[in-house]
Amino acid sequence: MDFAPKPSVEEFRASIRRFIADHLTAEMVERAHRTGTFHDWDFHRTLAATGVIAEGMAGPGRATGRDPLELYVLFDELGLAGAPFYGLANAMLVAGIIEQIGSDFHIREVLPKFHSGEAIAALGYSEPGSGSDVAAAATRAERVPGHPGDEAVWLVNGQKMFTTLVHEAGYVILLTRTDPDLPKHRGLTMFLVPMDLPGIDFQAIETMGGDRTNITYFTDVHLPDRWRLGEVNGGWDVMKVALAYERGVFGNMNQGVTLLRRFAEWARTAERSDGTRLIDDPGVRRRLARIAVDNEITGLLALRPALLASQGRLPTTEGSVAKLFASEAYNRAAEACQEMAGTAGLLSPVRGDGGDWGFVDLAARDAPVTAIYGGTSEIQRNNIAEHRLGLPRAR
Amino acid sequence: MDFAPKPSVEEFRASIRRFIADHLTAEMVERAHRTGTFHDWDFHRTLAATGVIAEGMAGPGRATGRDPLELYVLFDELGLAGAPFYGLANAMLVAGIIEQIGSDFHIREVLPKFHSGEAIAALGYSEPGSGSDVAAAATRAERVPGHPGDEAVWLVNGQKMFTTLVHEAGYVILLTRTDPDLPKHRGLTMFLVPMDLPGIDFQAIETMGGDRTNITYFTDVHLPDRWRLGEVNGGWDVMKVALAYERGVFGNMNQGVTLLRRFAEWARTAERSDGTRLIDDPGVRRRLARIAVDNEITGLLALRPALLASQGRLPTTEGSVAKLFASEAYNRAAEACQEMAGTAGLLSPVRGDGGDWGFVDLAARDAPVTAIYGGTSEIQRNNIAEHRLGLPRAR
Amino acid sequence: MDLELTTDEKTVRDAFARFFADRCPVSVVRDAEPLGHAPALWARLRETGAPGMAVPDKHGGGGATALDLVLLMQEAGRVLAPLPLAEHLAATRTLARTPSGLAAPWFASLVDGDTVAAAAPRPARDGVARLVPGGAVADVVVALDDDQLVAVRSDAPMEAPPNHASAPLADRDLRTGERVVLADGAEAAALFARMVADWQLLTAAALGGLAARALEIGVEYTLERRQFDRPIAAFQAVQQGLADLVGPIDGVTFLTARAAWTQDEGDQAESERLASMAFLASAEVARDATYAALHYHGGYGVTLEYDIQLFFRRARGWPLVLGDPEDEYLRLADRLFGPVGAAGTEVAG
Amino acid sequence: MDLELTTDEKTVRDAFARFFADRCPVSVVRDAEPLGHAPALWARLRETGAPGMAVPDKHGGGGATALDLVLLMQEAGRVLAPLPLAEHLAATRTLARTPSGLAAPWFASLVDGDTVAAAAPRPARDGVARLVPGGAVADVVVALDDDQLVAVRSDAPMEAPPNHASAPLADRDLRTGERVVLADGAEAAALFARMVADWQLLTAAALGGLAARALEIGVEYTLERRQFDRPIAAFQAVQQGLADLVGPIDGVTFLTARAAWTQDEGDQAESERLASMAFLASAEVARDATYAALHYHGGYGVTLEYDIQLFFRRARGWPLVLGDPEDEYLRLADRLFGPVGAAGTEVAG
Repeated sequence: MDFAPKPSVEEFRASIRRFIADHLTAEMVERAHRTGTFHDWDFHRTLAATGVIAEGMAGPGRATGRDPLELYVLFDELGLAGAPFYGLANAMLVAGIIEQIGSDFHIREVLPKFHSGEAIAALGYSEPGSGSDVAAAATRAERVPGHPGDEAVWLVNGQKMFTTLVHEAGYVILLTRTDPDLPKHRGLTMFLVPMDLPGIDFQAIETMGGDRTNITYFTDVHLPDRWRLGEVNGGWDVMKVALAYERGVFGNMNQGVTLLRRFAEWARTAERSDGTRLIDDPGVRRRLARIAVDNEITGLLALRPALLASQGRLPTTEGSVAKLFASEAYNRAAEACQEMAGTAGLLSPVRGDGGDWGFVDLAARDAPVTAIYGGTSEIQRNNIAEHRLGLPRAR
Repeated sequence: MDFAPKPSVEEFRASIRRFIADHLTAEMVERAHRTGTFHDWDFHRTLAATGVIAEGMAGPGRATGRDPLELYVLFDELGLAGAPFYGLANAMLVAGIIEQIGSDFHIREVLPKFHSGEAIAALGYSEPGSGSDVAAAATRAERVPGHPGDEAVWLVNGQKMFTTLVHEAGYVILLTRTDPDLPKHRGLTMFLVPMDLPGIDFQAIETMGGDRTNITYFTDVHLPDRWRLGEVNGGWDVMKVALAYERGVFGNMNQGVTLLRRFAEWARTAERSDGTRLIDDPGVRRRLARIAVDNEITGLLALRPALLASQGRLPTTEGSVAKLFASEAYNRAAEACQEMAGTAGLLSPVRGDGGDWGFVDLAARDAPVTAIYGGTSEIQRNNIAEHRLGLPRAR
Repeated sequence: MDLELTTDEKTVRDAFARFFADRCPVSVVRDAEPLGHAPALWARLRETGAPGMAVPDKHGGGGATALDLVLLMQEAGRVLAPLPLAEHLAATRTLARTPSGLAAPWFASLVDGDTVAAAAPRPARDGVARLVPGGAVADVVVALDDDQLVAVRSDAPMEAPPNHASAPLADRDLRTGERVVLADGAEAAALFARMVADWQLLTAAALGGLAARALEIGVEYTLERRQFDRPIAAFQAVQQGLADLVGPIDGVTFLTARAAWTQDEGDQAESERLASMAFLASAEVARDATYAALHYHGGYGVTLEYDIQLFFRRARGWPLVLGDPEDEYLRLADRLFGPVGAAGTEVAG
Repeated sequence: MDLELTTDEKTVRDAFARFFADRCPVSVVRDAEPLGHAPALWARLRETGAPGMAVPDKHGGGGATALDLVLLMQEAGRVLAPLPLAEHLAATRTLARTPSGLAAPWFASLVDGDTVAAAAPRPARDGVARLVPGGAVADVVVALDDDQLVAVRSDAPMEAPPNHASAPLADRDLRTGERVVLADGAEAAALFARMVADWQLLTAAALGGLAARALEIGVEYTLERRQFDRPIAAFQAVQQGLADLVGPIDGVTFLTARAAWTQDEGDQAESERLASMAFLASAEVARDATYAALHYHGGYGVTLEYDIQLFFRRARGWPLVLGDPEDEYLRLADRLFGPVGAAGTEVAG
């Protein structure tokens, strides 16, 4: 075992920190929180200009590209700095999928837009009727009868839920049902859909944690076949690729670190009713130390899938293990911080004043969603039980 | 709502306390812990002589008898005093079953022995292959061909697990399979089996908490039909009666009360390494207060089924709700006490020295079984989910 | 001994249940955000006499038992009624306990509900009661100012700092406005402790109602929401999580009622101890029940469109105005084991 | 950066895994109860050189890295090896850090394993080290006696008070017997802290191995045990309970290794901080994993016939010899945030 940071990765980390120091402004962070849109075009395009999206991720299917560990560090640092990075994560994810299974057309026409930061994408997997059960997608894509020899055209009808950033996106990657008669996982087809096609509409959905997401409606959208990703009825294979990218690399699981840091800093100045400092209260100290232990473990578990990928291996359940632990620990930490802060922990960030108080309230509002998005804790436990512990499938 | 204790119940409680003060000796308690046999013939017979078993429990099917609330108090007080009461609980349970569905023969020949304290019974429900799934009992009872007109005789073969007190019992109440071709719950028949029949053997099983239980073997036991309880293949109906008695009345769910009382008493004299008293440590105080809250809730929840029965109503899921909360809370309390006690909490009771130290170790060993016996916490949650919350059956 | 409501108690509960069902659909709660106060609902409530319930008949009030008040608060909690009700009831009950409170010029107006009062559950510092629940909308604040228990009438700010529960919190200056001293010294401390216990009791009841309703919402949603070709309520993991909430919710319901009953029976010390316990346990189960119910909503749970997030935020916001619950556990320990350094007493509980 | 064992490390681990598989079946653990010491197993272990591993080569020891010691202890923990191994290793490592320890007449015998040592993880009081783990069987005890770190050779009592873990605990008088002063004053305190951190690290490793094995036992049992016509491992409630243990077990494995690696890299302060964390987290997951695995055994879990109760008791008994874990959290807080009253420092972790 070796816990020495890889010099190349640390060098990259230093460059990311410099980039953040140079380009991320307090105003960008504030605007993201105020609007709930965790994407900033200026920041995104400046970052894309460094080539980080174009370089992509090295891996078994791709000799060149960034070390997955560096990408993990990228998102970790962006997260710790509070930078709006959702657009970056989606762009890199969809660029990766296109590289791996896109057509020449996609690679020629679309990929450069992601690489340059000109466009970002939204993810159209979930539907009102299918959240955890993504493969139950019901959004219909039917082949429109046409002249033989013409490019096939699909008629798309349906709704996608939790299409975060669709209101900023140039494209949405769309899981559709093309054959309802085939078994659930076999009748799906994936498309890359330009948002400027007629018939696409969306509506904002606000959340308790302040994030904006959207519901997106597809009504008689005529979609030329060239926008298809992968095989007809091979959509689940594309999903698997997408999930493999998503799990463990393109995220930020160490939210507890920022929370602890800010809380401990605040607790050094905050007074209890008897005039003593919060940080000197044994009950507070004990709870903070416990959060620190959880953070240490989260950090190591979250590193593992990236490290495996960096070694050219395929992470399997390691992402689930990390995500389950991280989100449950973050919920424990948010709850403890809210209780320790007492009345102060109730005060919400005042949007627009540029101040940064309210981090406890924000964490308490934000934590629950981490145990839901990207697969609920129950789904992660099922996955671990079945694929790590070898227990029989129990649905 | 009315939280005033019923005068008749409090009068009975006072009489039980007097009885305990007069008849329960330290040596009886010590012997029970030393042997793991929580039954003492002297204590049992003296208690039976007060008429408490013969009086039985008043209820919908029985106009006379003790208020179920008084019986709840009886077991509560016996539990708080550390009296060995398992034999009493079993005797009252089986006496109740006999009264309700026994034949004239049972009522004439057997019932008086339970009433007088001459005999106690063991419960033969669980088997090596059926614990939570009691209805899967495989112990076979087959009708032996005989002369027409003679009393039928059953040939019994099988094993029963967790037959606590079988080594002291005159009878074992035995759930058998009489028709393997009928659906699981329909092919069962209950018997009352005299322990002196040839072919019955048992073997002690020791437990981590110090309780002795047994496995009981039935090998070609010839059992005359007069020992049958209820209808042939009607054994599950008898089980339901038995479980109704068991749940909530004949138990002691308030083990946390004794634990807290003893711990707080000890913590007033115990010193921490810095010479301060354990009871003055804020971390200890906070945890003890939390146990006190759980105890208060346990007490109210545990009272409810007895109170319902006392009002002539039939408790349904109330016993499950109480048992689940009580056993989980007791486990939390035992864990907290063991941690608070530090090294002292590791020391086991030294059997035979009459001293009473080791209560923390004992609680830590004993607590886990409370979340298992009488239906695991998972079984209780299933029951509550299905019958209280109206959720679909999920097995 | 009876753990069920009497016919009379059921009548009280049903009346308030009907009132809130009619007058406080969730749209009222939403419309009242962010201030967390619905004056129209309060006006309706005045018609029922509820604002004066906590004051004895002989002083013009409804003369309600503590148990009646608990029944009222449980129903208010179930619908998240955006009113400073626990605060008003605790404050008026306290005023009615002192001659100077009864003599206050606005006492009758408080009983009538024309004027709103708020009990500050934490002692003031330097003459300011911080983040008083109800303080943003109350005309009168009852608070402990150093060694005096005071009632101060001044202009309600009618705005609150944005907060987790969308509750009408505000700092209130106790040294400007019309100040009535209710008690001094040890008497003030005792009356304050009693007021805090009343507030804890009423808040516990509201949290118990909130938790019970959150569990119902969780059950309803999981029965209706289908994933993997069945209602998610059919998954054992979901069932067991929901089943775990029943005991604590039933338990706090009984415990809160017992605390109230004990006050009605006149055992003040015991009632204060039980109120503290009921408060702590109710806050925990409200926290856990709303977390679980929200979680089982999946992604929908955190959207503002669904009601469960309203419950989630109030489950935390209502009790935390008293501060860190660990501090309350320590105060409870003082009641149970005597203060730090005290000689042994029998363990209560 | 690599979270997997190198080939060399795998060789070390596999060698010890084989040793314990061959030499320490569960019958050895059972036969060693109640004292919790298996001299024959110790004799076999001497043949591997393990007792001297913690001592540098130049002093005649095996010169193992801290990580090697962790690998040894993980395997020892998996089989519940009834030996005072963590205590002996921590004690000998400490002796080798001081000239007087190296000069002790029995130093070579300790390295050889002919003589057994035990590190007392809590400071002595009035010259007596209380309930020293391994103290019932150790010839030499290393302990902090007021302001001196001492090694004392005296007769091992060879009996222990009956205890939860069937561990060879005993009080040891530090002022009779052959006493070697290893260090005084601040140096003694620093060396003692280092010894405690070593003991925590090694105990964390043992607890991590114990927890991992307990989870395996739980998985094996639930796959085999059938109820309601299926293995109980097919019930989602059981599955989710088992799945919850994986993250904490993997996590403490990494954290313990990182603490060891950090010591090997020479960052002592950081390594002590990580050892404390690894110790606390391992104790918790060992507690939770053994509770769950025992619970899923149903009634069999608490019978002495099944092995899981052996794991359950040691999961609690091994770490609790250090005392209340909340006190250790407070000491950890001192490392993280500075002592109470200290001015601000950057939060580590």
